[in-house]
Amino acid sequence: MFISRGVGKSFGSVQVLRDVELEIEPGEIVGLVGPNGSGKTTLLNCLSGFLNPDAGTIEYDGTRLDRLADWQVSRMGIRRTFQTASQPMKMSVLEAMLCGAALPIGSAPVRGLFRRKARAAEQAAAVGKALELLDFLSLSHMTEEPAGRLSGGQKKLLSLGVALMTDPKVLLLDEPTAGVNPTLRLTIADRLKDINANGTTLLVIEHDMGFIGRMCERVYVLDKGSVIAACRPDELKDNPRVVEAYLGAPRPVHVATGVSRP
Amino acid sequence: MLDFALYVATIAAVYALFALSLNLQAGVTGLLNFGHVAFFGVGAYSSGIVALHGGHWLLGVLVGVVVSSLLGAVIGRLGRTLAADYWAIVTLAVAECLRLVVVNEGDLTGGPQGISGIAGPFSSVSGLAGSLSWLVLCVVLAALAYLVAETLTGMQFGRVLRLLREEPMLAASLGHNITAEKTRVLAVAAPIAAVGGSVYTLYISYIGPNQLLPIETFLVFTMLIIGGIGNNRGAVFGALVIQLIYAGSRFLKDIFPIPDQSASSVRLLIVGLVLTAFLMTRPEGLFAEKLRRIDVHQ
Amino acid sequence: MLIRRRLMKPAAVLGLAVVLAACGGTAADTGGGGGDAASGGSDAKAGAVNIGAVLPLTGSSASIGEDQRRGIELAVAKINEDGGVMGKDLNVIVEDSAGAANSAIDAAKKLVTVDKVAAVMGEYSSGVTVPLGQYLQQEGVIHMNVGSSSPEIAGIGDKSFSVIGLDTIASKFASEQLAGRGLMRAAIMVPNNSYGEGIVQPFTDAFKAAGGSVTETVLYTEGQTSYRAELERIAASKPDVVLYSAYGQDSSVINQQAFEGGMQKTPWFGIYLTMCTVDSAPATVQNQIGMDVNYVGPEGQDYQKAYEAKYGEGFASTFSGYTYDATMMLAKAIDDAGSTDADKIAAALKKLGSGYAGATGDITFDDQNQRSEQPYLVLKYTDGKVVEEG
Amino acid sequence: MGDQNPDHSRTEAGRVLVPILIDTLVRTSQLSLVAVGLSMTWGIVRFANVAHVQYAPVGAYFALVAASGLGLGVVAGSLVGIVAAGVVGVLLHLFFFRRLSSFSSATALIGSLALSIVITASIQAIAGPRPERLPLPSAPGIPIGDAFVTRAQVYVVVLTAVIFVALFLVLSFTNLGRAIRCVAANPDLASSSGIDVRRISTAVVFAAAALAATGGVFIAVDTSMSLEMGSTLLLAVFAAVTMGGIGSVGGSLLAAAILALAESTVLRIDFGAVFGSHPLLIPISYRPAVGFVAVILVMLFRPQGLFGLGGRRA
Repeated sequence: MFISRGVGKSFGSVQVLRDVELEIEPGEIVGLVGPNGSGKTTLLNCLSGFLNPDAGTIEYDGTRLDRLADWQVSRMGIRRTFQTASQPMKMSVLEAMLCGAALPIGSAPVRGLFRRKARAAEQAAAVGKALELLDFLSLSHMTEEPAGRLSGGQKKLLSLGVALMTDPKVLLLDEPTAGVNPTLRLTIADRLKDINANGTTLLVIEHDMGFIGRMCERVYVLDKGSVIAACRPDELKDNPRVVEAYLGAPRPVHVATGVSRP
Repeated sequence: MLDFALYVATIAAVYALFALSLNLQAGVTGLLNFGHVAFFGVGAYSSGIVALHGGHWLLGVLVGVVVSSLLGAVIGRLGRTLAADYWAIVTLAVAECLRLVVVNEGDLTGGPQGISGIAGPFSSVSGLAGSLSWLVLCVVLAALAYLVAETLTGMQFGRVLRLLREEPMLAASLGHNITAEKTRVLAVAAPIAAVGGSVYTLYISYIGPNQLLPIETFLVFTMLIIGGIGNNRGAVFGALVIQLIYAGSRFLKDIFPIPDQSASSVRLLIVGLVLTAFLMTRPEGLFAEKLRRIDVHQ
Repeated sequence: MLIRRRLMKPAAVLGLAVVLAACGGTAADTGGGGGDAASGGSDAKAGAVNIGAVLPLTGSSASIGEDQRRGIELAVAKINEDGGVMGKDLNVIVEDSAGAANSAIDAAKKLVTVDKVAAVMGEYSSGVTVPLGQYLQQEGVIHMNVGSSSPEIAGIGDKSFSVIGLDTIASKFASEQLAGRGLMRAAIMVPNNSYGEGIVQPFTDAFKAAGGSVTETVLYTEGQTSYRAELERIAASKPDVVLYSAYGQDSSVINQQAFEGGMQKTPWFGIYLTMCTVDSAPATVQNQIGMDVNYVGPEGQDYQKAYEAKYGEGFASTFSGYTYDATMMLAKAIDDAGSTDADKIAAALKKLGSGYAGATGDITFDDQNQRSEQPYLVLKYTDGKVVEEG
Repeated sequence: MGDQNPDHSRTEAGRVLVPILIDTLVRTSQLSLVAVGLSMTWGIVRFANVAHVQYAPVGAYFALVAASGLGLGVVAGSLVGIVAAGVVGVLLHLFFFRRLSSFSSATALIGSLALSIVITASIQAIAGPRPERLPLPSAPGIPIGDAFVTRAQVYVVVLTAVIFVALFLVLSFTNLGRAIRCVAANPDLASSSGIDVRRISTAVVFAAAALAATGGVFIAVDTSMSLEMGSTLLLAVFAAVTMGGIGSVGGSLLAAAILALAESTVLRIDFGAVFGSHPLLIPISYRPAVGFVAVILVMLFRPQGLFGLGGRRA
């Protein structure tokens, strides 16, 4: 249960979010849409602890998140991806995957140095899981490539895989398919459905309304920092505020085409 | 000549400790610690002060390890709010403050005179046997430090450090506490340099405040850059190469007819030019950082 | 091809370093440097007698180091003109310490183990001289202290000699001078290094014993662009006299700012007045008094003439005289001993060191091989020149 | 100390304040000129260019050569020296720093350090290790109360003020200034908006080196010049730049003033008087620590520097 109440955020004199109310039930796939600059990424940053809101509260399962640091939120099982999925240049895909795992012995410098065997066992388990996930994401052939050299779409897949290493309860995805070729986009959508089927709650920022319509049960629409609609995807085209918000926006076409299922 | 070669090799091994320690911070984690000299200063002065009061040399090494680790943690903590280049200047300021305390609190540190006549483990062994014992000790320590650094870099701890060097946001999103990791790597890397400082002090049986000048930090950075930053093997070779260049350049005036009054500035000039030329042509160093393979069939 | 190129560059750098290091080997095999300017311009003969020197030729004390080197250069020229040592040429290999103990030891290691020198002179700063001397003592090589005056040097060991009077002597002389002039309230201004530190305590003790009092002690950090705060503190203590010692950039800045601040109305007493004033604008140090090494004896005057003839200027500092004397004494001792064996040289030096007529006055060693007495001159700076007072 | 009559305490205050003011102004003018150039070029080369402080001795020694060697006199000689240092700056930028800045910041920094060594060693090889003075007559200072100020110091402070006003006007009100600020803030963006980044960068680099050289000449005018001039400035200048916020001209100036004020004030505070005991002053040998403690404090409470624009990368 993910709840935000009255969340507001300003940068200097610019109010980016105002009074955002949001509720996500466990197991849902929720879309977050809105024109460019409407505050979607800022909201996601607030939900994931990368920004602390100026006003309002964010709760997850009864725990306040709005004053926690990014890493604390992540350790609660709420993981996010980024709009630009940068990956390290000097790490292989497999190593990057391991970064997402929790390896308590390997992470402790002194303990890890002395308990070689326990460390190796722990890592072997994680490697097994990483290979499975890479297979699931169709990245098996890239295991030894430098993660930073992958194509944009592959990086998006990889960042999904990295986030999945700890079986998160909630995934906050910032445009998981932007800039990805159509074939790969379908793969990503399918994988996200599978992930959700395994019990992970998803919040997805997307521009592609087709994607939203196919994936989400509910969608929130942000405009100028406020939630202007919360409804089923197919209700969007009938909502005058949404249509108005998108008029003159770069891609109003998506509203029209997006609602109908392909 | 053999003696001199042994000496150069011993010093190179000691500098390898400094370089490995800095590599964990600057190379692996991307923390430009301009105050690195403070760590080996702590080790050196711990050994010096303990020796001054008649303590066993091992005690001095131990004190240095503990104090430097604490200092490292404190400096790492400072990195919580600071961007990289600002943090670098703060570390420099901390190291300089430490040096000024060393210069001015003569009752404790010997002041500008430093502490001399420090007895080390092989003080009673003279001649070639003594030189060899020192070389073996320092090489063993350097090898040990290399193993530790290599293990730390390869395991999850180091992997996270490398990730937060390259993609700090990604690291945070995966639940890694950047401040804590920075603090930990400094607390772990500092003792390696402190041991180096202790051994160096015991070896040349002297420590003075001039060994804590910022230029010493830059010398170690130079070793890393030449060797290949981010690569532990590079750190070791960088230490060796720089030591060879500095020591070797002393022979320039013996071969070439350089007038005596300009020999030293010419030597410095050549050292500077060699470094510059090297950096311009091979910026990634002798050994570039490589991808780490993970054995999947274990 | 790519792989080869990748390997070539590190190999090339390593190779360069090894070549640099290995060149030392060839130089040592052929018996030391050819064409060394310190060998007096003449090519060193095979089997020349090598001695070494470790001086601060770069870094913040470089101007002193250069002057020390000049003393050696003059001495070597004179010795080789007069027939050399044991029938061979004397060759002094000068290494740079950069003013730091660790590179001084680097340098000394090279001199001792590669060049196999019979003795090493050095350094300027006590913080460097002490570890240098200890290393040489441990290696059984003669050490000649040519520039440091910290009392700690006396304890280095039986292979270590000082041709410069330690601070205890200089300070005692200074305190007598001040007390004798009725200047009973003195402020001290010296650099915050081992040299300065070596002056403060002995002087304060001696001056108190003579009935004087120290109003303020300022240990200044070298290399600053302004010393006004330091000078103000001195002025605020209202001394009868300012006892100071400074060199190079620092001396020039301190004197200028004291002059600008009207502080030169109070008498200034310079320890090694020549060194304190040489880099300063003449007007700023007019009428300063001070003490300096005695160059008045016949040896001293000859040396002064030789120096002026060679470098076209007066003494840049006091310190060239000490390296000159040290080189002359070492050459004579080696000649007397007829050997480069350290014990024999030490014995010869001890014998030589009883009233040896040096350029810096008569040199006599005490039982710790330290120069026990040193005749000082009392000088006054007048119209761009240092002249003997009274 | 004890109770003092008002008149006495006024002169007492004057006795302390006037020298503090003079000291601060002179030191500020020397530090800020070097610091501003470093701050301006930081955005262009994108690394901490350690060699920047070496333009100070380069400028001063060129000025000496021109003034004494070529007999141009101090004023013309200084101008020649400053321009020459600017040219050296541009050449180094074209041949070294531009390439260095494409490396990682650590590599670039070490590269600039190596060049710094080359510069110092070159000056020593040519000019020798002794400190030098510009051919200026020494004159006693003009008394102001108990303090003294020299004509050279007055010139230095006034000229610095003029330079800063001119710099401010150029940066704020001319197209060139706007282009410079644009390039310094974000060269890529500047290039895409039609600014000739190369030309502007070269101009900025020349100006920065010339400013640092001016600082060096001013130090030489006030006191004297030496090989170590650059290295002794290094830490203070870097402290000023970081304190002011990298890239901020006004910030560097203000931070330099704060550092100068701290250095000259703290040592004159009589902590004994504060606690009503014997005079108790901080030992003067701790003077260099004042600036560092100031930097650490500023960084603790204002991590982006006084005028920084939030979190910055190396």
